[in-house]
Amino acid sequence: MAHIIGGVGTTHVPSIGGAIAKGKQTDEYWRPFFDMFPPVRGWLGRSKPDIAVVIYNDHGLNFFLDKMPTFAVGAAAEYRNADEGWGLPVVRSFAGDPEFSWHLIESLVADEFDIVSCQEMLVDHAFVVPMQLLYPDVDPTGAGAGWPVRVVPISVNTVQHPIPSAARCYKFGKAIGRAIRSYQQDANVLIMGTGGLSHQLEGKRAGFINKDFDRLCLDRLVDDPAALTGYSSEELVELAGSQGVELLNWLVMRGALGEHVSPVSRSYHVPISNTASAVLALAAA
Amino acid sequence: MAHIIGGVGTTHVPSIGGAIAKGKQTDEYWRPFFDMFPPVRGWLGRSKPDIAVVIYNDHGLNFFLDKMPTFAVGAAAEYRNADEGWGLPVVRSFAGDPEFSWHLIESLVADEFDIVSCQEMLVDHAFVVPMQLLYPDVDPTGAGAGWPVRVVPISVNTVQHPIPSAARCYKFGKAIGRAIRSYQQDANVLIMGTGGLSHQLEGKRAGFINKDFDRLCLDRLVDDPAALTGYSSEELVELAGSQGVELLNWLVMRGALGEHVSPVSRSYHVPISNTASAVLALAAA
Amino acid sequence: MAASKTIDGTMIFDGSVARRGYALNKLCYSFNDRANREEFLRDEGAYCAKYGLNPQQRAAIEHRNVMELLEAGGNVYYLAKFAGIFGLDVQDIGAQQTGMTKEAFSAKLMEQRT
Amino acid sequence: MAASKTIDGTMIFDGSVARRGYALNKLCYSFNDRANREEFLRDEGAYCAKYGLNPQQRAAIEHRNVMELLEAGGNVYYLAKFAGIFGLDVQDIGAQQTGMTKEAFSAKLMEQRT
Ligand SMILES: [Fe+3]
Ligand SMILES: [Fe+3]
Repeated sequence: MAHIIGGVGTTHVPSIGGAIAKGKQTDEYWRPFFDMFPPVRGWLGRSKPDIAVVIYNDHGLNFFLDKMPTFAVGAAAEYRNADEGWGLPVVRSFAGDPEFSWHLIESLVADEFDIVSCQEMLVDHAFVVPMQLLYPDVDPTGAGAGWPVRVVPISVNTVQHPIPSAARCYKFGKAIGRAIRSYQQDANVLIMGTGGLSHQLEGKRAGFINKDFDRLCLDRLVDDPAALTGYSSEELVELAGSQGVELLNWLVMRGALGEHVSPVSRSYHVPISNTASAVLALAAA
Repeated sequence: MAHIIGGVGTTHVPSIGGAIAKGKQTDEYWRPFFDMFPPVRGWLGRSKPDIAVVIYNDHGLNFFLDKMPTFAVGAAAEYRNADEGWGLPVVRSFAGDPEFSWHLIESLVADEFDIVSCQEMLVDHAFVVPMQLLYPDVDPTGAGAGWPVRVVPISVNTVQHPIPSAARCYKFGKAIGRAIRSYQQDANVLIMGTGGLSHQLEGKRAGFINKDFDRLCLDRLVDDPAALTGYSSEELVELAGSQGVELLNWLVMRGALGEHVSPVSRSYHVPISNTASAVLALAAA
Repeated sequence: MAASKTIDGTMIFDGSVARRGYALNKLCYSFNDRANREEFLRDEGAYCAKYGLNPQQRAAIEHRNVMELLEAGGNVYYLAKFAGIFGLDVQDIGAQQTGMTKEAFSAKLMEQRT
Repeated sequence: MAASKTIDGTMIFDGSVARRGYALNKLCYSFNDRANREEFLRDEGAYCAKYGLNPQQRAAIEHRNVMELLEAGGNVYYLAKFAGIFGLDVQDIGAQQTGMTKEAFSAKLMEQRT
């Protein structure tokens, strides 16, 4: 039987990929950020996930507004990264697990989630950067799939409103959890939620950060995630910033973990680029 | 306020488009089929829809298996038909109603339907043939949008399993109905559901037709559509044939009409190509 | 999951079939475009290689055999675009799969005339 | 619907904005591809015409002005691909929108350092 070991929420901004490419991890600016990860990696080393289900949002690499999914689930044997237009190195591909993916898709559709199934899917920085953060020993630009886990990318629309509500995202996460737990083959599964926390890239409010709201979100993600489902999309934009709504990816992740979790590691650092960065690792009870 | 005048269910097989292109409507083979439509057209002439919401399934023109949506909703200003590979004439484009489309999308996402929004969308024979059948006076290959209605295409995955369940489709239809009724601008809206009825194109069972089941479906679509939501996707394949599951498009249409309807016209004719053809027009109560 | 869904004479196009047939269906999907149809007709082998067809798929294309194409993971909606290249319609396809002449296949349907 | 969502200094990218900005965002989306970036740099006017930009969008592209691009319906994720052509990052964009130097914009963020 598949077993959910727990979840990791992490920031995914592209400049982290740039810092990794340039080896800046110990620079004064970057050190506090990269220092947040060793405890998470220690836990992963002990709990040995076989599969990572990565909840993220595509930023215009695989999806455009001609066909914009609310929820899209990968079902490919391999996922490639690609040029996003601003010069990040393209990282090595990721091995999928189509059988596991199709099990998720069957279960999610039976549970009345109207997902898009993707037998080809390019994964952008929001998928790639978190993998690089969790697995820094993998040479990111080497050939083939050197990553120690198979992956299922799940993309959530946090780009174009109407975005799915916090309540719907939390339910989606719960359904992903049910789907995984009903998989008959043995596998340790890690859930990742990427993006956030508070940030806003555009408009007069560019640079907006809301530490109080971020800390409240981190608290509630641990002890009472349902409390976060009361916010409307507009409230989330107001409180977390236009791009801070990527918090939804964390909420999907949290939903998959089940009622109770034990915090493994929690850290928060402002600023990384224009963003309040955070890392939260939660062991499933 | 927008007002739903009623719905039309109709077969959409490509060979109908071929018969129209060749002017075969009065040939012995085709006459019984085309004779089913005048009563429907009479009703449309009296109830004057401004907008047609067309529930259909794309057969591999706009969507491929790299990104296969469960439910996709058009939000374009114009929808073009295009070459499907087998020589049907490409028909003139259809004018959309983006404001109305976005209202539907906002409402459906708020109602927890995880739709794909499509700001560009090619429409295939499953959309085009029914429009030609309802509006035979429009020169199909003329330039521009000569069609007397604006349109919103809504595509349902009936191609790749897991397809949405009959129960989910019926709920989706109800949500479409709620969305339309909450639109503040005046408009008479027709709902169309296309495809079916029983047919199977592939395998040893190619040519399969099930008149008893078709008649039962037509009965229940009028008086008790919820009764059809008890069938699993596998049961629908068994009873209606692999491609007969296009019945789901009719069920979405029926869901949008509300509890009670008055039958305007009902007819059934076997065979058209490999298909049991049917036309059902229902006035909303 | 596929195993639970067995209906006589019917193959449900689900994830496991779609996965097997992906390259074949992608090739057929490309036939929406006339230029691709012409490229296929000019050099069938090169076109199949470009889409990464496996030997079973390549043989099924070569044989113009619908049952083989289905076995190789083809979906009938995409295969219809392949058949269209040769002017074949769904009745030709039906006849071939059921081992009938097209006339006999059509007559069998006409027997059920309402 | 858009009218109900007013947050100071913030434009919610919803259907009405997405509709207005479709051609502009499609042009920016094309910049995932190096060949397109190069084509744009070779003949900016022709490239904008090819994507059917309206005069407001064309002017905003010409001015490299983020606020104008947003007004013209641009989404910041796609616009970032346009900015990337000129080596500009989200801090450059932030500085331009808030009328600061990049140093001042970064310093304002650093003030909130945890
Ligand atoms: Fe992001
Ligand atoms: Fe069909």
